[in-house]
Amino acid sequence: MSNRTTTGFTVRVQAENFDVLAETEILTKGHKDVGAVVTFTGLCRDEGGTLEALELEHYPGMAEAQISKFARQAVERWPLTGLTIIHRFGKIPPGDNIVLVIATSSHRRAAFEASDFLMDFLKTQAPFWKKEHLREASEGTWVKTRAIDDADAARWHDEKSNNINIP
Amino acid sequence: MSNRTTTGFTVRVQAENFDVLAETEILTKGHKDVGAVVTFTGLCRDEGGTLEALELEHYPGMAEAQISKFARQAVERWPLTGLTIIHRFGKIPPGDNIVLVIATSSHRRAAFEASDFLMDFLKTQAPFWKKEHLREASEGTWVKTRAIDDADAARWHDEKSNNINIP
Amino acid sequence: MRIRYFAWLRERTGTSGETIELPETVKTAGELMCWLAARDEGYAFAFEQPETIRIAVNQEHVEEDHILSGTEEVAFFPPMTGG
Amino acid sequence: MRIRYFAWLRERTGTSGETIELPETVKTAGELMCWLAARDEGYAFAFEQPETIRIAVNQEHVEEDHILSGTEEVAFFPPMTGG
Repeated sequence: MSNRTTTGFTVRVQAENFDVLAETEILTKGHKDVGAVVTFTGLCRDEGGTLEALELEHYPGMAEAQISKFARQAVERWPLTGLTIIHRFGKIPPGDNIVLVIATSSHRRAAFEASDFLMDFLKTQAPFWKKEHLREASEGTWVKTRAIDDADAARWHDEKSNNINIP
Repeated sequence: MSNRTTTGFTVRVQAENFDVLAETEILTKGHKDVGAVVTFTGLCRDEGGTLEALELEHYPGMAEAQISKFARQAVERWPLTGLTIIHRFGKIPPGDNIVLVIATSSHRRAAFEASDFLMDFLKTQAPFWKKEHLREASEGTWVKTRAIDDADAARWHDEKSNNINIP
Repeated sequence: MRIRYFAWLRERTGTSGETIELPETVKTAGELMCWLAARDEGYAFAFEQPETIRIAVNQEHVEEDHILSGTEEVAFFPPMTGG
Repeated sequence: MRIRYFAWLRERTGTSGETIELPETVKTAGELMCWLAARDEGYAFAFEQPETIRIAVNQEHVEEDHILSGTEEVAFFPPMTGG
């Protein structure tokens, strides 16, 4: 649609924790066209002390492919200078990182909107499933989807572009 | 209006650089109700290599007061668990930090919206003025306001609340 | 054809994946769910509400009426809760 | 009354601040701008487009018609460009 050169992006799906500072510096050090850095970090809440751990199951291969699809849509839709998305899987205790989105751009609106957009789609369209293990229960419980997350994702359809495909 | 206890916040106006990681950890370490951390970092762009430095003038006292006013509006409007705003002044070379907003919350939407809101108001309502010193020019030039920044700030009037006062 | 199950579909079927020979009568992803549900109690439980189940074919989301011919991998899973 | 100037208002007036005795005839912030503009060329240049100038009284934004009585500090500055 546009003949602007689109920016590359980094997508990783991993069991290990990530380092927000190190990931940010990769996108900013020596990149003096960057005026705005938005980072979103999703953490495991302890649910008022009741949660033992979250267990994150994912579909290897499809997870990376889906996240990369949204990342591609984001760099096509917004004039970003850099984009990194990392999503963890496995058992995650309260207080630990789950997901990271870093978007950089010359001006702030692009970085805010792109990271907001990506989180909405990671919540509802990337093949990850959360199971809550509570301190007081022997069996884990699969986390239910929230209607608000679908509503959030739907916001990005109404305006500007048609290049987002939700099945 | 609501009887929810509002969260405190930290506002600093300083010449020195800030440490995004250290500031983030203050809001997250030991706070296991935090599910979402949004950080916005505004950096000095080099404007295609033409910029020597930005000079940021501010109105001491009023700068802190205005930022605190917006911070108070943000913690009243969104269910945040923490909020830190730091704005630098003085001479800032390309690649250096200018401004930091960190908003934490249980769910992501509050953290995204609050940080987005605060940046819009910092851009247009906090008493700071930027002067560009170019490599090739002996005289600095005051940065002009951008109509888009006023439009961005106006977004927050249309919905939800009337507790934002722009003169 | 390779079939994969995730989250509570994996738990209810008792397997994370299997390879099946697709019967001639099963054309679509929806028909495959019906056919699987008829296998035993665990599969019946897994597929008791097919409208809540998401389907991916060759790692792309598809609908129930998706034609399976030429498919290498079908996955069944609940609505996603990542992020 | 303390007056403060920022950015190009500071440069054009040649001062970052001064203390003045408010004349009886000057009631509002707008009238104060007129009165200051009449002082000399630098002030005239600083206040040549009063509609572009922002005003703060005791560190709160006010409009041109703001009554100055009881004011300790008035500040004049261009539209802000922080963030």
